[in-house]
Amino acid sequence: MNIFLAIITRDLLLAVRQGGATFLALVFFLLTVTLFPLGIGPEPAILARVAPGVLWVAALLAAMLSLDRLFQADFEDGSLEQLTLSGLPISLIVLAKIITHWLTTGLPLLLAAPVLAILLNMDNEGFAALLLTMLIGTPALSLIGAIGAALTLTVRRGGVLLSLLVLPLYIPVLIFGVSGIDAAVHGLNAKPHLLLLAALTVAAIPLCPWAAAAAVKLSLE
Amino acid sequence: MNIFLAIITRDLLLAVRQGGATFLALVFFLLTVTLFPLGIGPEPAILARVAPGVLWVAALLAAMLSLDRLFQADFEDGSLEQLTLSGLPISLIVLAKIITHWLTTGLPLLLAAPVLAILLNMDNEGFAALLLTMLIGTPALSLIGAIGAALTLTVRRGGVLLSLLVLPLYIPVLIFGVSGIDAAVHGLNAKPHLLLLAALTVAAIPLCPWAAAAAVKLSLE
Amino acid sequence: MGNMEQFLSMGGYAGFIWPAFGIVLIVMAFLWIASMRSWRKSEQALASLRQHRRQRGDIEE
Amino acid sequence: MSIHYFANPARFTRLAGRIQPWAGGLTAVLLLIGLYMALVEAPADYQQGDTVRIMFVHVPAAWMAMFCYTFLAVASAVALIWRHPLADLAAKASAPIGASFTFLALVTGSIWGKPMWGTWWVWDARLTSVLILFFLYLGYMALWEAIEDGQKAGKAAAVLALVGAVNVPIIKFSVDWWNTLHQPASVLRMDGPAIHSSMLWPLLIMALAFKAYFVTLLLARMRMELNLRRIRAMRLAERTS
Amino acid sequence: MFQGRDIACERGERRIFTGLNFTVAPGQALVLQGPNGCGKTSLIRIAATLLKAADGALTWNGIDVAENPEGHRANLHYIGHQDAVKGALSVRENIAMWARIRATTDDQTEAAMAAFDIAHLADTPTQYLSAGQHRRTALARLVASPAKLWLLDEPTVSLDQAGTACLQQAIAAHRAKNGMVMAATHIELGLDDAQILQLQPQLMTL
Amino acid sequence: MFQGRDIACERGERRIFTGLNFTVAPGQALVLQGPNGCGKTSLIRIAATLLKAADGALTWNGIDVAENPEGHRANLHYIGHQDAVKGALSVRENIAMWARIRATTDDQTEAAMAAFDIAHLADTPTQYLSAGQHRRTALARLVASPAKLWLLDEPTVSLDQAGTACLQQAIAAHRAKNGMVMAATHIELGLDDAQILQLQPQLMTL
Ligand code: HEM
Ligand SMILES: Nc1ncnc2c1ncn2[C@@H]1O[C@H](COP(=O)(O)OP(=O)(O)OP(=O)(O)O)[C@@H](O)[C@H]1O
Ligand SMILES: Nc1ncnc2c1ncn2[C@@H]1O[C@H](COP(=O)(O)OP(=O)(O)OP(=O)(O)O)[C@@H](O)[C@H]1O
Ligand SMILES: [Mg+2]
Ligand SMILES: [Mg+2]
Repeated sequence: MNIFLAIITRDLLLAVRQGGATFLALVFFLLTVTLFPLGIGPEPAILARVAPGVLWVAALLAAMLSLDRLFQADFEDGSLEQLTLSGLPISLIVLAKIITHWLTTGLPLLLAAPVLAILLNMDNEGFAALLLTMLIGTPALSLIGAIGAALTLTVRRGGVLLSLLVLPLYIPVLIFGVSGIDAAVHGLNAKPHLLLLAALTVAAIPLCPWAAAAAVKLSLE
Repeated sequence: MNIFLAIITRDLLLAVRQGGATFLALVFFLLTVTLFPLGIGPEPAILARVAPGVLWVAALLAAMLSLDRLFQADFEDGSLEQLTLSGLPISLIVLAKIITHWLTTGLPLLLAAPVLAILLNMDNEGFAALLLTMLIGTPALSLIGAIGAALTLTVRRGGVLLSLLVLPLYIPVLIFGVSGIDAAVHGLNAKPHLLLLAALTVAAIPLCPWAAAAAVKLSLE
Repeated sequence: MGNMEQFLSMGGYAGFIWPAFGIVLIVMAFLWIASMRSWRKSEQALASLRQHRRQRGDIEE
Repeated sequence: MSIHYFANPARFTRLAGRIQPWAGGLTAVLLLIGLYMALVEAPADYQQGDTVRIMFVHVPAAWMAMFCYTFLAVASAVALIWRHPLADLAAKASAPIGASFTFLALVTGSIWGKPMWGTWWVWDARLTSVLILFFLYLGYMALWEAIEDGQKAGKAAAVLALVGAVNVPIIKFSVDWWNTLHQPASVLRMDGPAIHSSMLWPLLIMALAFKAYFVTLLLARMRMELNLRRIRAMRLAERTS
Repeated sequence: MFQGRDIACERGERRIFTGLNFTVAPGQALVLQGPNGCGKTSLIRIAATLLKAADGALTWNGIDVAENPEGHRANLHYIGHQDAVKGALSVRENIAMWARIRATTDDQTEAAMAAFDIAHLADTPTQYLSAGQHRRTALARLVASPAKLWLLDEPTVSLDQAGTACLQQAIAAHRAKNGMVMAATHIELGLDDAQILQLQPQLMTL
Repeated sequence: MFQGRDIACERGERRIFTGLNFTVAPGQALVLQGPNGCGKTSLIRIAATLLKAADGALTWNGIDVAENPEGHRANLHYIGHQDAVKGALSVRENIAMWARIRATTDDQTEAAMAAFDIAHLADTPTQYLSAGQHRRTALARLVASPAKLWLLDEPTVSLDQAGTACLQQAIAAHRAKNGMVMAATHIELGLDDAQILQLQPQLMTL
């Protein structure tokens, strides 16, 4: 447990030191969302209509882009093999890193989403659902993403391959996330969507660290 | 001139060997475009309305993501400093790399765009304009992006910082690109938009390699 | 002759049906040929490598 | 017979050598019969006209797209859990075949869609999940390509295949869910007319032809991969010693 | 007592060596020598369980390491080609961080910096260090948290004579406390009565 | 003749050294020695114009290098800590590629591989090489395309004795053809009558 916490503290410290990773993932989210009104024109009705989708797609991309930080830096400078020699099972090391990833990526996105929703003129009814789906869904993004990040570790410049592996796996999160918000916007019951999303996240908690650990072990050989 | 061509051949060879970079930038473009209908729903009319914007935003993101390949790998393994010692001025080395980047990224995006336009149900009138704006605009993406890639060279995991630097600079390309297509779709004259876009690209050709070279020189110190 | 034309026109949908069948056959044929060719090439390469080694008197695998 | 019975590559090669010509011949014969029945014998549909003939390639291709992924996932599981040395190769060999069939299902479906729905593509649940399946195949093959060391690549790809296999039903389910919420139930009705026996036969024969095609190519590609693996080991040893 | 029996190693589908035996007793040092490419790094990584042996077994006091790999890992320090030093953190932070991750109760960070003569750099971010200073920071981990077995892969790379002397002293102190050392090197390490394991190039196909 | 006069170096807002003079005549070798962090790497990178000197001037046959830096760069080979070797390319491809990029008319790739005894690895992707084999591939660049001045920063890292001997021979042959060598090292390089430049740690704040 001590080691587990030590790893999380270390990763948070590094995130803060290395040019504020937190701040930057957020900025990518912000920028992508801002590009949309520029791309599709400023009509409020259309923006409101596409807002939940754009927000979730941008969140997906921001989370995915920050994934390559997850193991790569530690892998390249030899820290990852040192971590596996700490005596903690690799799946727990992976879990610690997933938690840091969520704290530095998912959480800021969650906090920024309402502001961007206002910019996109989203219906007021959707705000609670937006926050809830993001709260439940973003951990799944970090969990699933860890598998892709681990698989592409030994691949030089794996960033784009990472997206090919991870984005298809993200699609259920996207769909349940958006449909939860849409249901709320249209005055329908959002609960079934939220429950499905929660089921997804809960199922990912034991499965993903295990699969990612297998992939990490491979790339250290 | 010999050295210039030698660098381009080398980079193309590496692109082919290293897991088909070409193929992957393309796939990212395809995937992002696919995410949108999943996010904003399948209604053909709405999709057609947002198609030019979505295509250009996705192209922007795909080009930007492949930027970190531009100098980073060569920087990390010491090849970049060896290249600068080849006796060719650094700005020409940068230009060679920009050309390779366009050949492996811009060109494939250009070729894939019409297929995706069909998926997004874009109006038939827009296809010619789509191809033209992409042909004129994507070189500008590679040129401008090189500056960002060079500036973030010494930044560990600079990917997100890169997007923060580059995306704002991409906005004019996005706006002129989309408005060219929109004009064509609505039966208006697309020519002024295309000319503005071309002016942008032409202006970037001498400026960007020079600025990027200065940044590269800095990061080697 | 008219029969043939009628067959080829596919009730006015020739522009859809023939491309559909065409692309299926093309893709399947392409993959078939590519697979068979690379398999044969690999057999030859292995055989020549083995012979080369036998000539040098190496122990096989 | 133990699970490792066929692990002996020599035994596999012998067996494959015996089956492969038969499977190849069967493919050719079935395909010829199937095409004749599909294009000539089968009647045009009273509603869809001659376009219904596209069904005879579209539906078998769609079936094969799903079958190949199942095969790939099972082979990957066998490779990871029992470390069966041929399972890796079977999974790798089946991926391009599956990807091709998926591509064909998409293209023939699109071509069919234009006359039937008046558009090449709609974001219908079934169409969307096939498109995503296509991406899963691409990712699987790209991962094999990207990792140089064959053994590592095999294991990494197997992990991905299994994760993908868990995800396929979830995608299917979620896309269905998503679609029912947005899609105005107008254009799309896949349940269509009940199938006549005059249409069932060509369909079944084409489906069998595709299966035989799969078996033939699978065997050829597995033998190729096996050869390449041996060649690489021999070359590397030669160079470095 | 750390032993390897009949170890074989495969890399890239080739056998690098087979039938290798070694023993490191408490207080002992084992030096691996041999030409480039003979498998020194591979053997050290096998001993650290970072690489799987194609054959053979490692035992720790007679018990197979495979039974409790995590326990074995917690018993050892591995210094490889890569320094595992973060440029954004200072020398002290780097060393202390690894001590914490190894669940060290008695943190020896200051002593470690003194042992490798980098105390004056304690607050310098490691990205500003020269190659040798960087290497010393990595080596300081050995002293900062205790471990019974040290696995060192060419530890003197980039070190000057003073740095090599620091390392020799650290090794001597470790062995005096019944520690074990396994080191691969091309140059003379100057260890007292170390056993030498000479690896031969013996590539074979499978 | 390559000269540096009154060179000063600043890194991270600190002076590393000042007033440094050196001369390398054709056929001569200059060996830089000194403890970790004294500025050997920095000096070599200044000589390669990869780093700007805070003060002083470099001259090539009496002409200031700053007047035509590209020409100077084309005259030299620099081997640093990083090997500039691509894992996806084979040994031969790597060496030939650099020869082409240096606009070599008379490509000596095969001779270079022979000189460093890696001809048997010619078609192996370099990602499968051991540390020493990797280093030899980097060093082979020196022979594959001619350059008057060799700048070597700890060139023997990871090399075994045979590899070091290859390098010594290559340097001797280079000097016999009136080539110049500047090398930083911690171990004895065994060069005939090399000048030695001993750098002292003289850190100062600005
Ligand atoms: C790109 C577009 C299309 C895709 C990706 C696609 C995909 C599929 C798939 C995956 C199946 C197999 C489903 C199963 O057996 O569970 C299927 C079957 C079928 N498709 Fe398509 N399809 C497309 C377009 C069309 C069109 C335009 C039509 C006709 C209007 C059509 C008619 C059928 C029929 C009749 C079946 C057989 C249904 C059954 O066995 O229950 N498809 N398609
Ligand atoms: N990742 C790898 N994949 C395939 N082969 C490898 C890999 N790493 C090393 N090898 C090969 O394994 C052999 C042993 O490598 P190893 O790194 O253990 O040698 P070493 O004794 O440490 O050599 P050096 O003195 O050069 O560091 C070499 O022939 C090398 O080519
Ligand atoms: N990028 C940098 N920024 C700031 N300071 C640096 C940087 N690189 C090196 N230094 C400092 O400059 C000094 C000289 O470093 P240099 O790498 O030239 O030493 P060196 O003689 O090569 O040492 P070594 O033998 O350890 O390789 C060191 O004190 C180091 O801390
Ligand atoms: Mg080694
Ligand atoms: Mg140095």
